Amino acid sequence: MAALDTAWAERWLRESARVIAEHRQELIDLDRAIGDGDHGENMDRGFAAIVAKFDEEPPASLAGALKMAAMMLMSKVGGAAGPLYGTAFLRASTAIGDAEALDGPAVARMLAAGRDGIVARGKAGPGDKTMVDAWTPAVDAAAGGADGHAALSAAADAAEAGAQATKPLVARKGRASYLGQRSAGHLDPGAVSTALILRAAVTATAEADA
Amino acid sequence: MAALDTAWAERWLRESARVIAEHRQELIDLDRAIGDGDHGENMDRGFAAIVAKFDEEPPASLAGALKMAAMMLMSKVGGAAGPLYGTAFLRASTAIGDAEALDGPAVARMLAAGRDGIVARGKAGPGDKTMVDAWTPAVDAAAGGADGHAALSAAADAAEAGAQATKPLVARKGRASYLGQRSAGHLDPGAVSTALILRAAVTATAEADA
Amino acid sequence: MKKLINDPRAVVDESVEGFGLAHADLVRVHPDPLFVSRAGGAVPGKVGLISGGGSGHEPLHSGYVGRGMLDAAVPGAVFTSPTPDAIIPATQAADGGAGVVLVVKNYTGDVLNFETAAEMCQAEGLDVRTVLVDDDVAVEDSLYTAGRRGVAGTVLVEKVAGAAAERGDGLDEVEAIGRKVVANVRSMGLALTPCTVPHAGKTSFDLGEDEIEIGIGIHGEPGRRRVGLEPADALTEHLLTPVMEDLGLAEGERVLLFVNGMGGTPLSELYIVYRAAARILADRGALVERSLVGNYTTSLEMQGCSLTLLRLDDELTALWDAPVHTPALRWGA
Amino acid sequence: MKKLINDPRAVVDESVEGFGLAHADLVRVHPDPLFVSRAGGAVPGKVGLISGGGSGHEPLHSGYVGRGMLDAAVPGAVFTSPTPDAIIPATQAADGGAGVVLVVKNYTGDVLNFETAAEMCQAEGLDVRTVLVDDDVAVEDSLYTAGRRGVAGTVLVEKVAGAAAERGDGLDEVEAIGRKVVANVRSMGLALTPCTVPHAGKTSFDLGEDEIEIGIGIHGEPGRRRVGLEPADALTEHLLTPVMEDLGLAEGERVLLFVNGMGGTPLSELYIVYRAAARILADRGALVERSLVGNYTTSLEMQGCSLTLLRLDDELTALWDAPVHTPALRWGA
Ligand SMILES: Nc1ncnc2c1ncn2[C@@H]1O[C@H](COP(=O)(O)OP(=O)(O)O)[C@@H](O)[C@H]1O
Ligand SMILES: Nc1ncnc2c1ncn2[C@@H]1O[C@H](COP(=O)(O)OP(=O)(O)O)[C@@H](O)[C@H]1O
Ligand SMILES: [Mg+2]
Ligand SMILES: [Mg+2]
Ligand SMILES: [Mg+2]
Ligand SMILES: [Mg+2]
Repeated sequence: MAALDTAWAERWLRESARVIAEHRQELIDLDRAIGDGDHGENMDRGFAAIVAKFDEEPPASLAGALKMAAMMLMSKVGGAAGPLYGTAFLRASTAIGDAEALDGPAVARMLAAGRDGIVARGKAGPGDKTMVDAWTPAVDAAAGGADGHAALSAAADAAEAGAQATKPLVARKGRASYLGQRSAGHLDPGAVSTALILRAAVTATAEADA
Repeated sequence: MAALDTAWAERWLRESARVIAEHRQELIDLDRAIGDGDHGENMDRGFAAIVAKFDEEPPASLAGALKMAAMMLMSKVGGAAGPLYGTAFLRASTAIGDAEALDGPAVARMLAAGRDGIVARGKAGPGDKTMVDAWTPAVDAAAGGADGHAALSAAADAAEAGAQATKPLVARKGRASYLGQRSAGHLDPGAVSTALILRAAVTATAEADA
Repeated sequence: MKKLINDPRAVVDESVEGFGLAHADLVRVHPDPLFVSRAGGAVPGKVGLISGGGSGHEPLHSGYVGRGMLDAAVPGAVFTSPTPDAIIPATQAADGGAGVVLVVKNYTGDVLNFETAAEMCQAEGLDVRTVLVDDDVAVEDSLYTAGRRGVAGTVLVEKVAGAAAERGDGLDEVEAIGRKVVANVRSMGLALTPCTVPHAGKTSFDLGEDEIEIGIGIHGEPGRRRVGLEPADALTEHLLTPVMEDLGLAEGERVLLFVNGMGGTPLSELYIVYRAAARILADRGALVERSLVGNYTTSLEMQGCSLTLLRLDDELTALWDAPVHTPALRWGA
Repeated sequence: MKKLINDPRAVVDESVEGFGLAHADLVRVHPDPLFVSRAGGAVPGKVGLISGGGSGHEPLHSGYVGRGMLDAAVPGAVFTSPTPDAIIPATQAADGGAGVVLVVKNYTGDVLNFETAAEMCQAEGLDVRTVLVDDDVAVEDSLYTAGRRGVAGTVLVEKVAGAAAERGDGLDEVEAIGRKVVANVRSMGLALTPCTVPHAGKTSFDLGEDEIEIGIGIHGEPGRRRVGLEPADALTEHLLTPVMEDLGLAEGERVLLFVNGMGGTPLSELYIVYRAAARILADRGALVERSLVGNYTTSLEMQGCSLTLLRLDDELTALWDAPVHTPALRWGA
């Protein structure tokens, strides 16, 4: 298991870009069902921009990597998800400060800061059928992690369960809320992309060339 | 066999209205294939107007019946067919003059006058894939008719054959000419409606209540 | 067939009625026989300008009734030329005592019906001239066809001749200006989808999911040939090359570039086509001095577009720029 | 998916480029980050007015840049809010020294991105106000939703606030006029067909041959309910009744009636809807004093329409009538 350092952060974001690209159509289809069908395209554009940025200028620090990601997400994704993920990564970056590597509690703090940023901007609560429903259980699960890897694993598992649990919910925030009862029976696309990104964080804990 | 008098003319035009209405969709489909799909609708509107006019004001003479028909066709059909059929019936009416009933030669003169009117207005020749290709053989066939009924029967048969013969032709007049070679392989809608109208003239020779 | 209509046979009457209600400051609708005239009536001493044709091409022609353009318009049934009984009163309503010019698109039906109406008006002592528009280069002009069709270039004829009439030109001059536009305007169109005439209830032709029809008219007639899906830049070239060639466009010449939507194509796509056309023209050394982009001569809900070029000189440019105040085209007023 | 496009990902860039070429006399296109401003730049001393949002609603918003309306517009990706890195320079370009009003349609994405941009502009010392448009009565406004959406009423907000800015009103006044329009405008829409976002390549929702979606937004979102095929008169009633009710329209009140096409519906059908709406309003004793009919706030090639009512008083009427000179709306100039 590699340390959760700058190289890990870069691997995390590159792996996120890969899985988002892989699931682009799935995210589009989920958003088509209860939104406007752009979530996969928007996220793919934003994460591709992060990769391009990293290729050009590799991140110098852990917090720096997340901040660069925040800026690219803010300026390239657009829609609701852009400012929300952008804020999450910005707050996460600030929470990390100048730490060179993350242990269990630091992972939990980072995720909590990200979630709090999303809630501050978007004002959604648990059960509103948004990405908050993946972030919140992830934050809770990470809190008990023995080390950084365990915290991330628990968070990713919880985010995936949280995303699946959005299915029966009636949306109360975002575009899906316009559908009223008709929004029930579909997964929330932002919760699904959150789960993908947190799973990527776990995958990235494997050594680069292992 | 009834005389080809005013009552016959009225029966002819009413019967034409009936068969045109019956074949409305077929004429639309033929015109859809090589034109703009309105021939059945236009002809149906025009002949329905003739019937409405006759219901309100029965024709007083043979020539008068055809002139009333000409006026209604001119003002209600529109498109290419309206002025062409309108002119045909107007010239036919003039050719009849004050005759009270038509014999063979009179039928031939009437049809020739109608055809000449169409050619004068539309400038199409035989083989251009227009209604002229039904009218011209009809006029030729009527010339040999022993009496009015025989002349009409021969004309209707010839018009039907003429209409069928338009199928392989490449249109050189009217909207179908825009298609060039692609107009071949379809019947000309105006030739088909001509055949229907001339057949109605034969049907109308049966006594009204026979 | 899904349409925002009531009775398929009442489509034209109801639509023109709504048009009259929405633009009561500009136009007057005469219901039976149906025609549209300027709200203020004929302008005394001014040459009258009218046009008409089958409906389904909105805003053509009724949308162009108003100051600086038409005095009256005669909408026929959908895709069907109007009849003389409507054209005649429209011509009379447009007559301010200086004669009337009829702008007629070259289709057998329109030609025959307007010809009949013109003869009858002449017989009543009204001086009537006809300007026949035949700008569609998709159709070969030869003795063996009905000649070229009139398509979107008609809007430019109506605008320029309307401006000439409005500034006080006489009957000969307005007719001559109309013919000058016709001599210098060429168009060609394509369809991505067919359209459905309300009373027919079926599409005007069948087109596969991966086929594009090139050289269509504006009545849902099939075109000259089909191609597969191609990018907008390539499709633009298919349209613009024959238009430029037929016009004999030389380097350094000035043109008006008109990208017309067929009714169902979003404006954003028309601008992509405009961009492609502007680049091709720049490569040729032509100067695009005026432009028009939008749904000005449509075929119901058809998706597709046409390209029109008008060769400009100072006179045509000035008449194009002159004020116009109609429901569908308005500037300087 | 058949569209007049090249690369699905280049649709917005190429379309806005073409738009800039076609209207070079009125607008300037800034390619990266993408925004559109008036050709002449900010007007010194005038309050700036800008708007923006996802693309696919053309002519909204770029088509309304020009004298008497917007100073700048920010087009995002198709149906996706633009980002602060484009909104910020657009806001700066619109600033003539008297502050800038942002017209924002109420969608989470637009609100968040414009909010971020506004904060950053404020931090740089630029006085920025936001007018949030939420005219869509199809969405229940409650604590439990994202609130009402902004739809076609946005055009009226931009026109009226733009006229106020142009006549020299201060920042507070322009903001107040914008809010006054918002308080008096309501809309509702329906779709006959869905639309296809170019990069998605699939229709935004599925709709049967005999189904109509009532209460749609302008992003191809599904609506609140489906009905079967109904005549235009009945469909108009489905839209207009909630609009009138929500507005609390009383007998004798004056309104502007706006029939907006979703992009793929022919103008002739919009006039049939206008006729039906005008009759219903007449029955209610409302006075239709101004009208607007056409494709002004679209959803790509969607077939359908929306109805908007704006309650008028003398002030709003005068600002509506004031000269406007933009690519998509023009009068008095
Ligand atoms: N107020 C909110 N708070 C948290 N998340 C939200 C909020 N509104 C929307 N979202 C998330 O954003 C996702 C949609 O993102 P996206 O499709 O990119 O934006 P848009 O809805 O503007 O098209 C939703 O699935 C949801 O998870
Ligand atoms: N120049 C012409 N001479 C004779 N008949 C013609 C001519 N042009 C067209 N037609 C006839 O008119 C028919 C089409 O009529 P219709 O569909 O009512 O008119 P339109 O073509 O204006 O839609 C054609 O099938 C053809 O028979
Ligand atoms: Mg979305
Ligand atoms: Mg026809
Ligand atoms: Mg026709
Ligand atoms: Mg979106």
